[in-house]
Amino acid sequence: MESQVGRKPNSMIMSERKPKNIFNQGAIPATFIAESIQKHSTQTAIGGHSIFLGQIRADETENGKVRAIDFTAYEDMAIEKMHVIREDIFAKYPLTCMHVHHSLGEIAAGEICLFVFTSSAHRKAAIDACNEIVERLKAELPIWGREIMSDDSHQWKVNK
Amino acid sequence: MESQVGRKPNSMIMSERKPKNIFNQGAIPATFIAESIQKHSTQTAIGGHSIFLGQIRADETENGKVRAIDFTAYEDMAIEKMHVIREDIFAKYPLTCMHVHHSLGEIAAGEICLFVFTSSAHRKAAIDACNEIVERLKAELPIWGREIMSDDSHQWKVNK
Amino acid sequence: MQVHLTLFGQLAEITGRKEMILQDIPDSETLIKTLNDMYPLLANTKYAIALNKKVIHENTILSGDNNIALLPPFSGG
Amino acid sequence: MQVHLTLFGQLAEITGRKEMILQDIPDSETLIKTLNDMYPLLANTKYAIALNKKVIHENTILSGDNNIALLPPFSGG
Repeated sequence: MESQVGRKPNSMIMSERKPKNIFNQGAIPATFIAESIQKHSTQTAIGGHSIFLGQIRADETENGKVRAIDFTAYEDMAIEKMHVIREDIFAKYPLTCMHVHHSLGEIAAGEICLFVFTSSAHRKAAIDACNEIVERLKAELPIWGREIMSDDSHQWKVNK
Repeated sequence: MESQVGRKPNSMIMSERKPKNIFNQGAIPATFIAESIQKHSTQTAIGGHSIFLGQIRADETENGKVRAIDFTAYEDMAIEKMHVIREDIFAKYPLTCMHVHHSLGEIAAGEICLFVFTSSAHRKAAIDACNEIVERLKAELPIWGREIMSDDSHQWKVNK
Repeated sequence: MQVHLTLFGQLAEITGRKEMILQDIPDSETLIKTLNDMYPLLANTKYAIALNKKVIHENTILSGDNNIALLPPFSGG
Repeated sequence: MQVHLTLFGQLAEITGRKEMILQDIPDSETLIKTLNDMYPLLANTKYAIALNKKVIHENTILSGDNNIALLPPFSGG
Protein backbone atom coordinates (compact mmCIF):
# COMPACT_ATOMS: atom_id res chain seq x y z
CA MET A 1 0.00 0.00 0.00
CA GLU A 2 2.85 2.42 0.68
CA SER A 3 3.93 2.52 -2.93
CA GLN A 4 0.40 3.48 -3.95
CA VAL A 5 0.19 6.26 -1.40
CA GLY A 6 3.55 7.42 -2.70
CA ARG A 7 2.15 7.59 -6.23
CA LYS A 8 -0.69 9.94 -5.36
CA PRO A 9 -0.36 13.24 -7.17
CA ASN A 10 0.93 16.13 -5.16
CA SER A 11 2.86 19.19 -6.17
CA MET A 12 6.24 17.83 -5.11
CA ILE A 13 5.92 14.63 -7.05
CA MET A 14 4.40 16.43 -10.04
CA SER A 15 7.34 18.73 -10.42
CA GLU A 16 9.57 15.66 -10.66
CA ARG A 17 7.64 14.00 -13.47
CA LYS A 18 9.64 13.90 -16.69
CA PRO A 19 8.25 14.22 -20.24
CA LYS A 20 7.38 10.77 -21.58
CA ASN A 21 7.58 9.70 -25.19
CA ILE A 22 4.02 9.14 -26.40
CA PHE A 23 4.93 7.98 -29.91
CA ASN A 24 4.76 4.46 -31.17
CA GLN A 25 5.97 3.45 -34.64
CA GLY A 26 3.06 1.66 -36.30
CA ALA A 27 -0.40 0.69 -35.05
CA ILE A 28 -1.15 0.04 -31.37
CA PRO A 29 -1.83 -3.70 -30.95
CA ALA A 30 -4.77 -4.90 -28.83
CA THR A 31 -2.29 -7.06 -26.91
CA PHE A 32 -0.38 -3.92 -25.86
CA ILE A 33 -3.64 -2.48 -24.49
CA ALA A 34 -4.29 -5.72 -22.60
CA GLU A 35 -0.80 -5.68 -21.06
CA SER A 36 -1.29 -2.07 -20.03
CA ILE A 37 -4.60 -2.95 -18.31
CA GLN A 38 -3.09 -6.04 -16.68
CA LYS A 39 -0.23 -4.03 -15.15
CA HIS A 40 -2.76 -2.05 -13.10
CA SER A 41 -4.06 -5.09 -11.22
CA THR A 42 -1.47 -4.51 -8.49
CA GLN A 43 -2.79 -0.98 -7.95
CA THR A 44 -5.66 -1.79 -5.66
CA ALA A 45 -6.53 1.85 -4.94
CA ILE A 46 -7.96 2.02 -8.49
CA GLY A 47 -11.73 1.63 -8.87
CA GLY A 48 -12.22 2.71 -12.48
CA HIS A 49 -10.32 2.88 -15.75
CA SER A 50 -11.38 4.98 -18.71
CA ILE A 51 -9.94 4.20 -22.15
CA PHE A 52 -10.28 5.99 -25.45
CA LEU A 53 -9.08 4.33 -28.65
CA GLY A 54 -8.84 6.09 -32.00
CA GLN A 55 -9.31 3.74 -34.94
CA ILE A 56 -8.62 4.56 -38.62
CA ARG A 57 -11.88 4.90 -40.56
CA ALA A 58 -12.13 3.82 -44.21
CA ASP A 59 -13.93 7.08 -45.04
CA GLU A 60 -15.43 7.53 -48.49
CA THR A 61 -14.26 10.99 -49.58
CA GLU A 62 -14.62 12.91 -52.84
CA ASN A 63 -11.03 11.84 -53.57
CA GLY A 64 -11.68 8.15 -52.97
CA LYS A 65 -11.73 5.70 -50.08
CA VAL A 66 -9.20 6.02 -47.26
CA ARG A 67 -7.11 2.86 -46.84
CA ALA A 68 -4.59 4.21 -44.29
CA ILE A 69 -3.38 7.33 -42.52
CA ASP A 70 0.32 8.19 -42.43
CA PHE A 71 1.07 10.13 -39.23
CA THR A 72 4.00 12.46 -38.73
CA ALA A 73 4.69 14.78 -35.82
CA TYR A 74 6.95 17.50 -34.55
CA GLU A 75 7.91 14.99 -31.90
CA ASP A 76 9.92 17.16 -29.51
CA MET A 77 7.24 19.81 -29.37
CA ALA A 78 4.42 17.25 -29.08
CA ILE A 79 6.15 15.47 -26.18
CA GLU A 80 6.79 18.78 -24.42
CA LYS A 81 3.19 19.90 -24.95
CA MET A 82 1.85 16.55 -23.80
CA HIS A 83 3.87 16.96 -20.63
CA VAL A 84 2.12 20.28 -19.96
CA ILE A 85 -1.27 18.62 -20.56
CA ARG A 86 -0.29 15.76 -18.23
CA GLU A 87 0.67 18.17 -15.44
CA ASP A 88 -2.57 20.13 -15.91
CA ILE A 89 -4.67 16.96 -15.82
CA PHE A 90 -2.95 15.58 -12.69
CA ALA A 91 -3.46 18.97 -10.99
CA LYS A 92 -7.15 19.03 -11.94
CA TYR A 93 -8.23 15.41 -11.36
CA PRO A 94 -7.39 12.91 -8.58
CA LEU A 95 -5.90 10.35 -10.97
CA THR A 96 -3.84 7.33 -10.05
CA CYS A 97 -2.41 6.80 -13.56
CA MET A 98 -2.44 8.31 -17.02
CA HIS A 99 -1.01 6.81 -20.22
CA VAL A 100 -1.07 8.21 -23.76
CA HIS A 101 0.19 6.50 -26.93
CA HIS A 102 -0.05 7.85 -30.48
CA SER A 103 1.03 6.06 -33.63
CA LEU A 104 3.48 7.36 -36.22
CA GLY A 105 3.83 6.03 -39.76
CA GLU A 106 1.24 4.36 -41.93
CA ILE A 107 -1.73 2.94 -40.00
CA ALA A 108 -4.27 0.92 -41.99
CA ALA A 109 -8.04 1.34 -41.76
CA GLY A 110 -9.33 -0.69 -38.79
CA GLU A 111 -6.09 -0.31 -36.81
CA ILE A 112 -5.71 1.64 -33.57
CA CYS A 113 -3.69 4.89 -33.74
CA LEU A 114 -4.48 6.47 -30.35
CA PHE A 115 -4.69 4.97 -26.86
CA VAL A 116 -5.55 7.19 -23.88
CA PHE A 117 -5.84 5.42 -20.52
CA THR A 118 -6.71 7.01 -17.16
CA SER A 119 -7.35 5.41 -13.78
CA SER A 120 -8.74 6.72 -10.49
CA ALA A 121 -10.32 5.55 -7.25
CA HIS A 122 -13.79 6.71 -8.34
CA ARG A 123 -14.95 6.66 -11.93
CA LYS A 124 -15.74 10.33 -12.53
CA ALA A 125 -12.14 11.55 -12.40
CA ALA A 126 -10.89 8.89 -14.83
CA ILE A 127 -13.76 9.49 -17.28
CA ASP A 128 -13.55 13.29 -17.26
CA ALA A 129 -9.75 13.30 -17.46
CA CYS A 130 -9.75 10.84 -20.38
CA ASN A 131 -12.18 13.01 -22.36
CA GLU A 132 -10.23 16.18 -21.65
CA ILE A 133 -6.92 14.56 -22.68
CA VAL A 134 -8.40 13.43 -26.02
CA GLU A 135 -9.81 16.89 -26.75
CA ARG A 136 -6.60 18.69 -25.82
CA LEU A 137 -4.38 16.20 -27.64
CA LYS A 138 -6.33 16.68 -30.88
CA ALA A 139 -6.30 20.48 -30.56
CA GLU A 140 -2.80 21.08 -29.20
CA LEU A 141 -0.35 18.40 -30.33
CA PRO A 142 1.59 19.03 -33.56
CA ILE A 143 0.67 15.76 -35.29
CA TRP A 144 -0.46 15.42 -38.89
CA GLY A 145 -2.35 12.68 -40.69
CA ARG A 146 -1.98 12.13 -44.42
CA GLU A 147 -4.93 10.08 -45.66
CA ILE A 148 -3.85 7.52 -48.24
CA MET A 149 -6.55 6.50 -50.68
CA SER A 150 -7.10 3.07 -52.20
CA ASP A 151 -5.57 4.40 -55.46
CA ASP A 152 -2.51 5.63 -53.46
CA SER A 153 -3.37 9.29 -53.97
CA HIS A 154 -3.50 11.23 -50.73
CA GLN A 155 -5.05 14.20 -48.91
CA TRP A 156 -4.36 15.82 -45.57
CA LYS A 157 -6.66 14.92 -42.72
CA VAL A 158 -8.54 17.77 -41.05
CA ASN A 159 -9.65 17.49 -37.41
CA LYS A 160 -13.17 18.75 -36.73
CA MET B 1 -18.91 -2.79 -46.36
CA GLU B 2 -22.42 -4.19 -46.78
CA SER B 3 -22.34 -6.04 -43.51
CA GLN B 4 -21.45 -2.82 -41.72
CA VAL B 5 -24.26 -0.90 -43.38
CA GLY B 6 -26.54 -3.72 -42.31
CA ARG B 7 -25.40 -3.28 -38.71
CA LYS B 8 -26.26 0.42 -38.49
CA PRO B 9 -28.96 1.10 -35.93
CA ASN B 10 -32.42 1.77 -37.25
CA SER B 11 -35.81 1.13 -35.78
CA MET B 12 -36.40 -2.06 -37.75
CA ILE B 13 -33.17 -3.66 -36.70
CA MET B 14 -33.52 -2.42 -33.13
CA SER B 15 -36.85 -4.12 -32.63
CA GLU B 16 -35.19 -7.39 -33.65
CA ARG B 17 -32.36 -7.15 -31.13
CA LYS B 18 -32.61 -9.84 -28.47
CA PRO B 19 -31.62 -9.46 -24.81
CA LYS B 20 -27.98 -10.50 -24.38
CA ASN B 21 -26.50 -12.14 -21.33
CA ILE B 22 -24.15 -9.61 -19.72
CA PHE B 23 -22.95 -11.87 -16.90
CA ASN B 24 -19.60 -13.52 -16.68
CA GLN B 25 -18.68 -15.95 -13.93
CA GLY B 26 -15.47 -14.62 -12.36
CA ALA B 27 -13.25 -11.66 -13.20
CA ILE B 28 -12.98 -10.21 -16.72
CA PRO B 29 -9.49 -11.03 -18.06
CA ALA B 30 -7.46 -8.35 -19.88
CA THR B 31 -7.07 -10.84 -22.74
CA PHE B 32 -10.85 -10.92 -23.17
CA ILE B 33 -10.84 -7.13 -23.48
CA ALA B 34 -8.04 -7.34 -26.08
CA GLU B 35 -9.98 -9.92 -28.12
CA SER B 36 -13.06 -7.74 -27.99
CA ILE B 37 -11.07 -4.73 -29.28
CA GLN B 38 -9.37 -6.84 -31.95
CA LYS B 39 -12.71 -8.07 -33.32
CA HIS B 40 -13.62 -4.50 -34.26
CA SER B 41 -10.70 -4.06 -36.67
CA THR B 42 -12.88 -5.30 -39.54
CA GLN B 43 -15.45 -2.57 -38.79
CA THR B 44 -13.80 0.25 -40.68
CA ALA B 45 -16.70 2.68 -40.17
CA ILE B 46 -15.57 2.99 -36.54
CA GLY B 47 -13.41 6.00 -35.62
CA GLY B 48 -13.49 5.83 -31.83
CA HIS B 49 -13.93 3.33 -29.03
CA SER B 50 -14.74 4.25 -25.46
CA ILE B 51 -14.14 1.72 -22.70
CA PHE B 52 -14.95 1.80 -19.01
CA LEU B 53 -13.51 -0.82 -16.68
CA GLY B 54 -14.55 -1.27 -13.08
CA GLN B 55 -11.79 -2.65 -10.87
CA ILE B 56 -12.17 -3.96 -7.29
CA ARG B 57 -10.61 -1.54 -4.79
CA ALA B 58 -8.93 -2.80 -1.61
CA ASP B 59 -10.77 -0.16 0.43
CA GLU B 60 -9.86 0.33 4.05
CA THR B 61 -13.22 0.43 5.85
CA GLU B 62 -14.15 0.58 9.56
CA ASN B 63 -14.76 -3.16 9.30
CA GLY B 64 -11.38 -3.93 7.77
CA LYS B 65 -9.72 -4.05 4.38
CA VAL B 66 -11.66 -5.31 1.36
CA ARG B 67 -9.96 -8.29 -0.29
CA ALA B 68 -12.74 -9.22 -2.75
CA ILE B 69 -16.33 -8.50 -3.74
CA ASP B 70 -18.79 -11.32 -4.24
CA PHE B 71 -21.39 -10.29 -6.85
CA THR B 72 -24.87 -11.74 -7.15
CA ALA B 73 -27.71 -10.57 -9.35
CA TYR B 74 -31.34 -11.07 -10.19
CA GLU B 75 -30.08 -12.18 -13.56
CA ASP B 76 -33.32 -12.36 -15.55
CA MET B 77 -34.41 -8.90 -14.45
CA ALA B 78 -30.92 -7.42 -14.98
CA ILE B 79 -30.69 -8.81 -18.52
CA GLU B 80 -34.16 -7.53 -19.34
CA LYS B 81 -33.38 -4.10 -17.89
CA MET B 82 -30.03 -3.97 -19.69
CA HIS B 83 -31.90 -4.66 -22.92
CA VAL B 84 -34.08 -1.59 -22.30
CA ILE B 85 -30.97 0.50 -21.61
CA ARG B 86 -29.35 -0.85 -24.79
CA GLU B 87 -32.37 0.09 -26.90
CA ASP B 88 -32.49 3.56 -25.33
CA ILE B 89 -28.77 4.12 -25.96
CA PHE B 90 -28.92 2.96 -29.60
CA ALA B 91 -31.93 5.24 -30.16
CA LYS B 92 -30.11 8.20 -28.60
CA TYR B 93 -26.56 7.84 -29.98
CA PRO B 94 -25.26 6.88 -33.45
CA LEU B 95 -23.31 3.88 -32.19
CA THR B 96 -21.81 1.12 -34.28
CA CYS B 97 -21.39 -1.33 -31.38
CA MET B 98 -22.07 -1.68 -27.68
CA HIS B 99 -20.89 -4.43 -25.33
CA VAL B 100 -21.45 -4.82 -21.58
CA HIS B 101 -19.99 -7.51 -19.31
CA HIS B 102 -20.43 -7.76 -15.54
CA SER B 103 -18.83 -10.32 -13.27
CA LEU B 104 -20.64 -12.64 -10.89
CA GLY B 105 -19.02 -14.50 -7.99
CA GLU B 106 -15.99 -13.54 -5.96
CA ILE B 107 -13.72 -11.00 -7.65
CA ALA B 108 -10.44 -10.17 -5.91
CA ALA B 109 -9.09 -6.65 -5.34
CA GLY B 110 -7.26 -5.52 -8.49
CA GLU B 111 -9.43 -7.61 -10.82
CA ILE B 112 -11.88 -6.24 -13.40
CA CYS B 113 -15.60 -6.71 -12.67
CA LEU B 114 -17.20 -4.44 -15.28
CA PHE B 115 -16.41 -3.86 -18.96
CA VAL B 116 -18.46 -1.38 -20.98
CA PHE B 117 -17.37 -0.88 -24.60
CA THR B 118 -18.94 1.46 -27.16
CA SER B 119 -17.85 2.33 -30.71
CA SER B 120 -18.93 5.00 -33.17
CA ALA B 121 -17.75 6.82 -36.29
CA HIS B 122 -16.96 9.99 -34.32
CA ARG B 123 -15.74 9.97 -30.74
CA LYS B 124 -18.47 11.97 -28.98
CA ALA B 125 -21.22 9.37 -29.42
CA ALA B 126 -19.06 6.52 -28.10
CA ILE B 127 -17.82 8.56 -25.11
CA ASP B 128 -21.23 9.93 -24.09
CA ALA B 129 -22.95 6.58 -24.57
CA CYS B 130 -20.31 4.75 -22.52
CA ASN B 131 -20.73 7.17 -19.60
CA GLU B 132 -24.50 6.96 -19.71
CA ILE B 133 -24.45 3.16 -19.77
CA VAL B 134 -22.18 3.03 -16.70
CA GLU B 135 -24.42 5.45 -14.77
CA ARG B 136 -27.65 3.65 -15.70
CA LEU B 137 -26.18 0.20 -15.09
CA LYS B 138 -25.12 1.16 -11.54
CA ALA B 139 -28.49 2.77 -10.78
CA GLU B 140 -30.87 0.37 -12.50
CA LEU B 141 -29.50 -3.18 -12.63
CA PRO B 142 -30.35 -5.51 -9.73
CA ILE B 143 -26.79 -6.53 -8.87
CA TRP B 144 -25.34 -6.71 -5.38
CA GLY B 145 -21.79 -6.70 -4.13
CA ARG B 146 -20.82 -8.30 -0.84
CA GLU B 147 -17.45 -6.93 0.26
CA ILE B 148 -15.28 -9.63 1.77
CA MET B 149 -12.71 -8.40 4.26
CA SER B 150 -9.23 -9.75 4.82
CA ASP B 151 -10.51 -11.47 8.01
CA ASP B 152 -13.34 -13.05 5.93
CA SER B 153 -16.04 -10.96 7.61
CA HIS B 154 -18.24 -9.13 5.13
CA GLN B 155 -20.40 -6.08 4.52
CA TRP B 156 -22.74 -5.06 1.71
CA LYS B 157 -21.37 -2.63 -0.82
CA VAL B 158 -23.27 0.64 -1.26
CA ASN B 159 -23.13 2.52 -4.58
CA LYS B 160 -22.72 6.27 -4.19
CA MET C 1 -53.59 -15.80 -1.84
CA GLN C 2 -50.32 -17.74 -1.87
CA VAL C 3 -47.28 -15.87 -3.19
CA HIS C 4 -43.79 -16.99 -4.06
CA LEU C 5 -40.92 -14.65 -3.13
CA THR C 6 -37.29 -14.48 -4.11
CA LEU C 7 -34.94 -12.57 -1.79
CA PHE C 8 -31.59 -11.08 -2.80
CA GLY C 9 -28.46 -9.73 -1.15
CA GLN C 10 -28.70 -8.74 2.51
CA LEU C 11 -32.43 -9.60 2.54
CA ALA C 12 -31.57 -13.26 2.02
CA GLU C 13 -28.96 -12.88 4.75
CA ILE C 14 -31.37 -11.27 7.26
CA THR C 15 -34.10 -13.83 6.70
CA GLY C 16 -31.77 -16.77 6.13
CA ARG C 17 -33.84 -17.65 3.06
CA LYS C 18 -33.46 -17.05 -0.68
CA GLU C 19 -37.01 -18.15 -1.45
CA MET C 20 -40.23 -18.12 0.52
CA ILE C 21 -43.89 -19.05 0.03
CA LEU C 22 -46.42 -17.00 2.01
CA GLN C 23 -50.19 -17.54 2.39
CA ASP C 24 -52.99 -14.95 2.49
CA ILE C 25 -51.13 -12.10 0.79
CA PRO C 26 -53.67 -10.20 -1.30
CA ASP C 27 -51.47 -7.19 -2.05
CA SER C 28 -47.98 -5.72 -1.65
CA GLU C 29 -48.80 -3.73 1.50
CA THR C 30 -49.94 -6.91 3.23
CA LEU C 31 -46.73 -8.56 2.05
CA ILE C 32 -44.57 -5.87 3.68
CA LYS C 33 -46.53 -6.04 6.97
CA THR C 34 -46.32 -9.81 7.07
CA LEU C 35 -42.58 -9.77 6.41
CA ASN C 36 -42.01 -7.12 9.10
CA ASP C 37 -43.88 -9.26 11.63
CA MET C 38 -41.83 -12.34 10.70
CA TYR C 39 -38.45 -10.58 10.45
CA PRO C 40 -38.38 -7.36 12.50
CA LEU C 41 -34.93 -6.47 11.09
CA LEU C 42 -36.54 -6.07 7.65
CA ALA C 43 -38.57 -3.11 8.92
CA ASN C 44 -35.34 -1.12 9.13
CA THR C 45 -33.98 -2.33 5.80
CA LYS C 46 -34.50 -0.49 2.55
CA TYR C 47 -35.71 -2.60 -0.33
CA ALA C 48 -37.84 -2.49 -3.46
CA ILE C 49 -40.43 -5.03 -4.58
CA ALA C 50 -40.28 -6.28 -8.16
CA LEU C 51 -43.39 -7.82 -9.66
CA ASN C 52 -42.60 -9.84 -12.80
CA LYS C 53 -39.22 -8.08 -13.01
CA LYS C 54 -40.64 -4.53 -12.75
CA VAL C 55 -40.27 -2.49 -9.58
CA ILE C 56 -43.67 -1.46 -8.16
CA HIS C 57 -44.08 1.89 -6.43
CA GLU C 58 -47.65 1.64 -5.09
CA ASN C 59 -49.75 -0.93 -3.34
CA THR C 60 -50.43 -3.63 -5.94
CA ILE C 61 -52.79 -6.62 -6.02
CA LEU C 62 -50.78 -9.86 -6.10
CA SER C 63 -51.67 -13.21 -7.66
CA GLY C 64 -50.24 -16.69 -7.32
CA ASP C 65 -48.77 -16.41 -10.80
CA ASN C 66 -46.68 -13.39 -9.87
CA ASN C 67 -42.96 -13.49 -9.79
CA ILE C 68 -42.18 -11.42 -6.71
CA ALA C 69 -38.67 -10.40 -5.73
CA LEU C 70 -37.32 -8.32 -2.86
CA LEU C 71 -34.41 -6.15 -3.96
CA PRO C 72 -32.02 -4.34 -1.61
CA PRO C 73 -30.31 -1.17 -2.96
CA PHE C 74 -28.30 -2.03 -6.08
CA SER C 75 -24.52 -2.07 -5.88
CA GLY C 76 -23.29 -3.42 -9.20
CA GLY C 77 -20.47 -2.00 -11.29
CA MET D 1 19.89 37.23 -39.76
CA GLN D 2 20.08 33.61 -40.90
CA VAL D 3 17.26 31.36 -39.69
CA HIS D 4 16.78 27.64 -39.79
CA LEU D 5 13.26 26.37 -40.52
CA THR D 6 11.58 22.99 -40.18
CA LEU D 7 8.44 22.40 -42.25
CA PHE D 8 5.79 19.80 -41.46
CA GLY D 9 2.87 18.10 -43.19
CA GLN D 10 1.46 19.75 -46.31
CA LEU D 11 3.94 22.65 -45.91
CA ALA D 12 6.82 20.26 -46.63
CA GLU D 13 4.78 18.93 -49.54
CA ILE D 14 4.05 22.39 -51.01
CA THR D 15 7.65 23.55 -50.74
CA GLY D 16 9.21 20.18 -51.47
CA ARG D 17 11.49 20.72 -48.46
CA LYS D 18 11.44 19.59 -44.83
CA GLU D 19 14.20 22.02 -43.79
CA MET D 20 15.31 25.39 -45.06
CA ILE D 21 17.90 28.05 -44.21
CA LEU D 22 16.93 31.64 -45.04
CA GLN D 23 19.09 34.80 -44.89
CA ASP D 24 18.11 38.31 -43.76
CA ILE D 25 15.08 37.37 -41.69
CA PRO D 26 14.98 39.75 -38.70
CA ASP D 27 11.45 38.85 -37.55
CA SER D 28 8.50 36.53 -38.12
CA GLU D 29 6.60 38.95 -40.38
CA THR D 30 9.57 39.14 -42.71
CA LEU D 31 9.74 35.35 -42.64
CA ILE D 32 6.10 35.05 -43.78
CA LYS D 33 6.58 37.62 -46.57
CA THR D 34 9.77 35.94 -47.79
CA LEU D 35 8.11 32.51 -47.83
CA ASN D 36 5.06 33.85 -49.69
CA ASP D 37 7.35 35.32 -52.35
CA MET D 38 9.24 32.04 -52.72
CA TYR D 39 6.19 29.74 -52.57
CA PRO D 40 3.02 31.57 -53.61
CA LEU D 41 0.88 28.52 -52.64
CA LEU D 42 1.90 29.10 -49.01
CA ALA D 43 0.03 32.42 -49.00
CA ASN D 44 -3.23 30.48 -49.22
CA THR D 45 -2.22 27.86 -46.67
CA LYS D 46 -3.03 28.13 -42.99
CA TYR D 47 -0.12 27.53 -40.65
CA ALA D 48 1.30 28.53 -37.29
CA ILE D 49 4.91 29.42 -36.49
CA ALA D 50 6.56 27.77 -33.50
CA LEU D 51 9.62 29.40 -31.98
CA ASN D 52 11.54 27.02 -29.74
CA LYS D 53 8.50 24.73 -29.63
CA LYS D 54 6.02 27.50 -28.62
CA VAL D 55 3.52 28.90 -31.10
CA ILE D 56 3.93 32.67 -31.54
CA HIS D 57 0.91 34.88 -32.13
CA GLU D 58 2.55 38.25 -32.83
CA ASN D 59 5.45 39.54 -34.85
CA THR D 60 8.57 38.29 -33.06
CA ILE D 61 12.27 39.08 -33.41
CA LEU D 62 14.18 36.01 -34.61
CA SER D 63 17.76 34.99 -33.94
CA GLY D 64 20.07 32.43 -35.49
CA ASP D 65 19.77 30.24 -32.40
CA ASN D 66 16.02 29.94 -32.79
CA ASN D 67 14.35 26.69 -33.54
CA ILE D 68 11.64 27.75 -36.01
CA ALA D 69 8.95 25.38 -37.26
CA LEU D 70 6.02 25.88 -39.61
CA LEU D 71 2.99 23.92 -38.46
CA PRO D 72 -0.10 23.25 -40.58
CA PRO D 73 -3.40 22.67 -38.71
CA PHE D 74 -3.04 19.69 -36.39
CA SER D 75 -4.80 16.45 -37.25
CA GLY D 76 -3.60 13.89 -34.72
CA GLY D 77 -5.75 11.43 -32.83
